[in-house]
Amino acid sequence: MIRLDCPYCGLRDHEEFSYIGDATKRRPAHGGEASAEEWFDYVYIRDNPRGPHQEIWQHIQGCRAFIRVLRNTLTHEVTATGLPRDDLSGKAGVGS
Amino acid sequence: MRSPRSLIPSVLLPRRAEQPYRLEEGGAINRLAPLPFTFDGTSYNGYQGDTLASALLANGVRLVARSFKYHRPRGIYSAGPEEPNALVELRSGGRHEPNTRATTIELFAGLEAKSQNRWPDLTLDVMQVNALLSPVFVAGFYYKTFMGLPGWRFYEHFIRKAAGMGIGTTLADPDSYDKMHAHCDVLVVGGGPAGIAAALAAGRSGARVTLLEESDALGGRLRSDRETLGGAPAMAWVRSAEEELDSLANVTVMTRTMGFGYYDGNVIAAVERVSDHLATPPAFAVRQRLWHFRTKRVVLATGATERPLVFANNDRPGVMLASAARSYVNRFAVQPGKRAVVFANNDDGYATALDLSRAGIAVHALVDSRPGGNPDLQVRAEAAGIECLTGSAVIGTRGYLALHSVDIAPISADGRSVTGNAFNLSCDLLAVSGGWSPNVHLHSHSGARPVYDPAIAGFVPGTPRQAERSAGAAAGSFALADCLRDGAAAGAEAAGLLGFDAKPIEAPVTELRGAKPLVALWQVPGSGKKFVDLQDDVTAGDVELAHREGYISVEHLKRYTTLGMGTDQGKTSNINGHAIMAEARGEPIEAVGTTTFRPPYNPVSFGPLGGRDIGRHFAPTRRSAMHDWHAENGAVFVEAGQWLRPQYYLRDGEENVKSDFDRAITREVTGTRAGVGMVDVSTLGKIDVQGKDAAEFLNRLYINGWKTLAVGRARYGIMLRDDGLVFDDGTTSRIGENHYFMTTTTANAGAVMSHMEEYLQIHWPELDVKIVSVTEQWAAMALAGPKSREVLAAAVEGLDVSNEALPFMGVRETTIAGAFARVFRISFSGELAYEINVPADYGRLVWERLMEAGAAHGIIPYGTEAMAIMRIEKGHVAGGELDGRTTADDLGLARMASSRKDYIGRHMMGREGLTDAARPKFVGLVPVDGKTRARAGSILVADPSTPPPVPKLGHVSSSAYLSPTLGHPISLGLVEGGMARAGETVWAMYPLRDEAVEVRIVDPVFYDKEGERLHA
Amino acid sequence: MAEYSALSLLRHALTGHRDWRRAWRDPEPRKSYDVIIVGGGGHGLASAFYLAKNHNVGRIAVLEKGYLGGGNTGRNTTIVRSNYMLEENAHFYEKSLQLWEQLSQELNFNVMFSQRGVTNLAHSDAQMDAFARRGNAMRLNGIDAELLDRKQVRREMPYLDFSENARFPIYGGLKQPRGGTARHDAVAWGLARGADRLGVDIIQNCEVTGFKLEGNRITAVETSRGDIGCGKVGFAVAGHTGHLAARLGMKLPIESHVLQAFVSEPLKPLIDTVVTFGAGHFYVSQSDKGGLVFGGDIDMYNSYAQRGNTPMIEHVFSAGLAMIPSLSRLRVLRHWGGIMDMSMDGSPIIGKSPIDNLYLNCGWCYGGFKATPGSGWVFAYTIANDAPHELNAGLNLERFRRGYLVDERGAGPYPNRH
Amino acid sequence: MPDSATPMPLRRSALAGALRPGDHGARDYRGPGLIIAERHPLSMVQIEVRPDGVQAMLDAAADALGLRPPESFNTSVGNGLPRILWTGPNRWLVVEPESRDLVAMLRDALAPTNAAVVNLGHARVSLRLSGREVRRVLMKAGPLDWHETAFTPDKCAQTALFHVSALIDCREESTFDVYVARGYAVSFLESVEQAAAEYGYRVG
Ligand SMILES: Cc1cc2nc3c(=O)[nH]c(=O)nc-3n(C[C@H](O)[C@H](O)[C@H](O)COP(=O)(O)OP(=O)(O)OC[C@H]3O[C@@H](n4cnc5c(N)ncnc54)[C@H](O)[C@@H]3O)c2cc1C
Ligand SMILES: NC(=O)c1ccc[n+]([C@@H]2O[C@H](COP(=O)([O-])OP(=O)(O)OC[C@H]3O[C@@H](n4cnc5c(N)ncnc54)[C@H](O)[C@@H]3O)[C@@H](O)[C@H]2O)c1
Ligand SMILES: Cc1cc2nc3c(=O)[nH]c(=O)nc-3n(C[C@H](O)[C@H](O)[C@H](O)COP(=O)(O)O)c2cc1C
Ligand SMILES: [Zn+2]
Repeated sequence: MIRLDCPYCGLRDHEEFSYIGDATKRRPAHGGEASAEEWFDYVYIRDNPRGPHQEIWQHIQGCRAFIRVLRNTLTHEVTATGLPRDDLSGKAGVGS
Repeated sequence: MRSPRSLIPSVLLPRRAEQPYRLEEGGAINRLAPLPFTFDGTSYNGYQGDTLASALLANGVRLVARSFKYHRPRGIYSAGPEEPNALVELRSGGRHEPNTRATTIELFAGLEAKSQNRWPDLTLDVMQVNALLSPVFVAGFYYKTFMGLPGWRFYEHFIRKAAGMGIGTTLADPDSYDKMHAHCDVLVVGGGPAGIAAALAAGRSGARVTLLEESDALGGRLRSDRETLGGAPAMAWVRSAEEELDSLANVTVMTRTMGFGYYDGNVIAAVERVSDHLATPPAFAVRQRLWHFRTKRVVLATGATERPLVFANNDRPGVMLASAARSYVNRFAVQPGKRAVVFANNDDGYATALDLSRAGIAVHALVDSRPGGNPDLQVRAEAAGIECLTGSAVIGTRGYLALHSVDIAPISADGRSVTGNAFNLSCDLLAVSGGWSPNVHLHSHSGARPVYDPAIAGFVPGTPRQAERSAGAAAGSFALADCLRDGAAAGAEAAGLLGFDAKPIEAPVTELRGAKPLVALWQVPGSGKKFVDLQDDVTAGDVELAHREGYISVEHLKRYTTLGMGTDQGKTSNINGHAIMAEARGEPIEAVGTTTFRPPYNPVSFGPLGGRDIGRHFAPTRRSAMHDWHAENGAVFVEAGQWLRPQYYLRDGEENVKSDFDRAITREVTGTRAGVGMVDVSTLGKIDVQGKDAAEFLNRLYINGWKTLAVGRARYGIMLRDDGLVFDDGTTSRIGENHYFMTTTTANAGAVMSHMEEYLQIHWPELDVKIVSVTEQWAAMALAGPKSREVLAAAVEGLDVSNEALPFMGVRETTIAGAFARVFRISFSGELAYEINVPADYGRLVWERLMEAGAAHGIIPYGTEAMAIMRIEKGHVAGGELDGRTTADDLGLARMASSRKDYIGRHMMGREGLTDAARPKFVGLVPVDGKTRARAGSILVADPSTPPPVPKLGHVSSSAYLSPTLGHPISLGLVEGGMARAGETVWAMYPLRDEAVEVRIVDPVFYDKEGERLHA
Repeated sequence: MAEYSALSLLRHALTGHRDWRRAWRDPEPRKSYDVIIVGGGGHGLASAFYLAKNHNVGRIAVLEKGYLGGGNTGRNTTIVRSNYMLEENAHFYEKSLQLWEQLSQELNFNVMFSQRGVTNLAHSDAQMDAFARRGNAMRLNGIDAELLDRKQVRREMPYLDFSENARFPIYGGLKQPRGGTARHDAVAWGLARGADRLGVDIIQNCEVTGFKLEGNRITAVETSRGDIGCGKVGFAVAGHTGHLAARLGMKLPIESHVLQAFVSEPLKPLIDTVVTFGAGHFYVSQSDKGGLVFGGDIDMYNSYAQRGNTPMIEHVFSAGLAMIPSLSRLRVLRHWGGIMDMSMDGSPIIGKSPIDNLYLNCGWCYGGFKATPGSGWVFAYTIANDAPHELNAGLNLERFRRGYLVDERGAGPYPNRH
Repeated sequence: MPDSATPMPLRRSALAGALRPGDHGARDYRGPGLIIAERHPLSMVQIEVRPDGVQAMLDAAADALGLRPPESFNTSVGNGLPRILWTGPNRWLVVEPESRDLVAMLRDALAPTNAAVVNLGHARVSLRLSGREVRRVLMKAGPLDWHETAFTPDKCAQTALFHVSALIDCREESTFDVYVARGYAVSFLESVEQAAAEYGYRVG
């Protein structure tokens, strides 16, 4: 069971969360004139790294907040959690 | 508690009371509680404290199984979960359990066990012929043959019959299971000396400690070895330690609980065998329980497993592990034989020989493969009259159904060759020890990799990957004193790391023995079948064959020969097999490596993993506020996700059979269209949306515009995903200045809520919008039909429901039966209709009030079937059309899209693939013959006679076997060209039923195209 | 090399099987190859086999970082079927199924392809309609399919839960009689032996770590055993495609997720077909060794670990017991995981890449074992002709940008929902 | 909603007919291990504000309710008249036995703070679980640390109990108020009863 530290609810099973995915993807601004290529990149393209990965989870069974998690995709070790806009890069732990 | 005897059917009452191999005294058994049991139909007696294995041995039963492939006679080989041979079918009927290890079954009165994988019985098992064919049935032989006619399916039939072991029942299990979630600071796995010491050290510091022990009691090897601690028998120390642990409120000791898997987040899963030691679980008790331990630190004190020596015919009944032989004499007071030979490459042999002779077993020889053996211990053995043969080995055994003698010869120092003449020594017990392998299973589960330690010729824990440390034999330290010290240190360290002040405990002094290291002996010279994996009949020869054929990686070796793939997962065999491969490759074992241990540590029943989430409770059930009314009024319910919804209502005298429910559905449609009907729509998703930017938010969510919607008005909307495909639809009403009430489809209620939360929390946090799901707050009912206004008028309190006052798409608040009600004049059925929302606790009250008010107009409740037919008649899209693959344009809804704003999906919906003219588009379909239904799921094609592959024009997405309104079947579908082909005919193909229906493409709105009824 | 047959088996028995030769050679990598296939799973080996067999390409190497078949090929629940609805998938998977039907003979290696039938259970009218649409499309494509009603399902699988107690009653099912299972390891070994006999160099313990580029061409692959020159390169690395492509600065519409599988203790024949639950995630068949082999859904989070976690494990067992209550006292023997290459529409990507001489074979999700021979067959064609075969033309990389998605489930661009 | 002046019709609980008063399951000389009681009818109102409006809202709420909503996450305050629970960032739930038009009252009181005030009074059922084995029953139900040193009075939390989203509020060492969505009420009660059967339970 991966254990995620919700900034509001504390350490909880990942089963309480729903996985949203890569947190580094920024949605092109609403009303902006982003190119088709930018939209394609946002919707379809993923770095899919083997190692530290910043990702978004929603605490769906808890406070319903979306949180950002830095997790190693190779070891499943979670080294940092924060709010969606926090930048967690650099907080990668031993596992990476 | 019922007395054991009262449980026993008279047929089981003991016929042969005496247990010829039971010692007069000693052992941790209760001689006052004899327990009758049967094996292969014969009745025996054992004692409380026995395992099935010890009880069988006490009764002189040595042949208990047949091997997997060659059906060789096999006996009891171990005294623990590592048992490769003695697998039996336990219990009967719905409680039948195949492949159960006799060595871990706690004996209970009336126990029934049968041998397996033999026919007709153990002694004359006809499949023994396989043994004759064994020269052909080598590893992987089946990959090289059975390829020709009549084909694999033919051969497979026989192979499968021969393979497998126990027989699985098809009867339902009468017992129940559940789950527990626990948290602790320190979890200690294993209740031997190391684990006990760890629990004491951590427990005394005040940390929350749990100690898990798989077997029925603490003690580990101490239950079986004649160790002393502080001058007294070691078990006395165990008992006092147990008392102290019980006295500590912060410590929990759980026996009969196996930690079977070490998962991420330092979570250990365990199974508690709550009632397996009883004939049946007591009332309200479960059979087994799954535990999740969320831990801060883990101490793995799981001990070590002794391994066999690999020599010719090392599998006969009577050959067993030395540690097992000691368990049987010391713990169970059973003689596993009368005349023994002990064969070891380490000091264990001496302790074993002494224990056996102390138990009155004639030890004919102690064979120590080490040149020179261990002189100190040899002195003691010889003092006890035991002849010690060092630098020698057992190179073969004799006997068939049971061992009757062994061949012994001197071997070279490197153990590779026989250096002198063999001689034969009679015996019925051969105790072997090839050294010990630490139980690194959970350590491996946690993601860590064990490393090879030549000192013990075994794999020991590597660098921990999680908050874990191994201790005692599990860490490769085998001397009792070391185990205690190591365990205590590990426990103290774990608590210390968590900020508890833990002091190391003083370990009691142990009896010191001049220990001498083992000398690895992986394969004993000599010819004959040398079994490495007893369960899967993998021999040293098979390992060498795998090497010859290039399956030289330990992983290929495993898969090609099935080494270590049996129910024991190679606990006794892996290391020997890998070492023999290493020798063949001429590489060191560390270079060859080992395979991965995966959960579970020992096999786990499915039951506890399912817990109570099975059968009716596989998923929770969701009911509307009017559920009971529906049930009382003949509703037949259907699952809609987790909801139960009325599908149709049967009347007295009607059965739930097609003819009757077709009548009911037609009745509900015509009743509604002609007069008035009411349907429960509480399951629709409902979301309360508030905030200064609410309108802006809706404008971004939906493809159509929302800025102009006035308070008191509702509007239909379509949502896309960012990829430009349709996500969901529904109506949203403006109920206040900055206050909206949104509805979603039943299926997408949860998804839409999360979708909106994601945009608000992540993409557009600047918007002042607050949303909350109010699906459960409101009971919702749709009142539909030309008479609906009269009914509503009669029910509402002081609200003008005239067309002027409450026009189509109008929203008003009122009370009905005194309850607050929100009335939406919207329609799914195509009739004049109102959706009425009331606080759920008033749902039934208001429903009944409306029914009462409608009685005069012959109001009829209708279910999902009638609702579906009416929406098809009206050409509304629903699940069949909103399948995640359609665009707004495919569904004829593109005109709704606003060109003057940005919205989710806008930027990708224009991609060529989504605007391709060839895309099927939404249409209505009617049978040309006016009577044959084109079923949902039919494929639309131009010419029914085209041979496959047939070009496809589209498909039928929804269909009504009969539109009571139009008097013929109708369907909705998507077809290439869409309405541009109106009037043309195509064929709806349903080859699964050999149906082909010619259908005409028509407007999807079959009913009241101008919407007069809606606006009436 | 010696043919495998009952006779040769008997002959070798007389000599104690001392004369069997290696199933495939263990060559040192050469300086360069015409085609290098990265990945020694079923797809990579099949690609090499068909390149040599159908397109007589000269020097071919398969580079495998670990042991052959140690990836998803060696971890999967071995279900083989071609019951797809969408054109792009249907014809491709049917071709693959046809190749399966002759694979043992073609390889002279028994891959134990057992056509025991595959049935997907339906638990609502809507699900029956969806299955009907798929089954009708299959039949119109000339692929076998049968729609079973509740009674027929009960006749074939009486052990399913037909009691009042079932939370989601069984309405019926869609059956493909020609579907079934195969022995996963044998597939890898048979293909390796077959390719080896055609001169393909199969090089294990050789990890590709980087690439040498000239312009838009790969001139050599860097490996743990040194650089190896290449004419063309094909990726068949499944879950590892993402980070391998990253070495070329290429990003893909793929996420790697862990999917778990389970095996029970060995039993005498109990379940003689393949059946999947429709109200939860569970599918089961019985291996020739007697173990029930079963699985469920992916764990939902990106992962390169070959281990899963308890939530999906528990779901699998409750779903399994909801479907077949009598499994309750059987025991699970082992469970493990594999790394799924989940694509953004749930269908594979097999064709050309933005790099001139690089070809992609990935995005197989939970369904690529059944594709093994077909994938190798079309991938070999694509590499040899530098153009896709019509069978894989629709499964190209460009479809995501252009909007020609192949989304069987309609789940959208969320890899963990396919 | 009509204000308290107009008499409200009788509310029908989602558990009407499902609660079987009396003792069930195993018998224990110490009496039933779990006591199950429904709390009904309740007023439940959710308050949500923008981050910038929190303090103003807390002040206004304190005035209106005579009780300041808790600022620390996953805690609850009050003797029940009313009880206020933190349920998420900038989000609270006010609960009291139904006696007045709480929604209207709060809407007026909080209007200046731009808070969203939503009536959830019928959206959830609330069970009071108490007794000797209540924490063991909760251990069967959900993944939180139910230990008396960890889940103490005036702590509240949200998680899934028996796979149903639930809000749990610890009132006393052996007393918990549990809230689940109304539609799941009966199914949830069945699960609680199954889990409690081995300890014996009383429906009061
Ligand atoms: C649990 C599970 C159940 C499944 N069930 C089914 C099923 O029932 N039916 C079905 O059809 N499909 C199923 N699948 C999917 C199927 O197993 C895969 O799609 C298929 O086996 C992929 O084969 P492959 O050859 O492409 O990949 P793999 O077999 O994974 O081979 C890829 C190989 O590439 C190697 N590699 C990776 N990186 C490098 C590198 N840098 N250098 C060299 N070598 C490298 C890997 O070591 C690996 O051996 C399942 C998968 C899993 C995990
Ligand atoms: N003579 C030798 O060479 C030799 C070798 C090894 C061990 N020993 C003796 O064995 C003892 C070792 O002490 P120890 O405490 O390290 O090991 P142990 O074998 O005494 O105790 C381990 C205990 O852990 C339990 N266990 C194992 N896996 C478990 C799991 N997953 N879940 C729950 N319980 C589990 C076992 O049932 C066992 O009771 C010492 O007395 C030592 O002298 C002697
Ligand atoms: C179809 C299939 C059947 C399997 N049957 C068994 C089995 O009978 N016994 C066993 O120990 N493992 C069995 N395994 C699992 C393997 O032992 C192993 O766990 C799997 O190949 C993954 O490799 P790994 O665990 O070494 O990572 C089976 C695997 C598959 C794919
Ligand atoms: Zn939270």
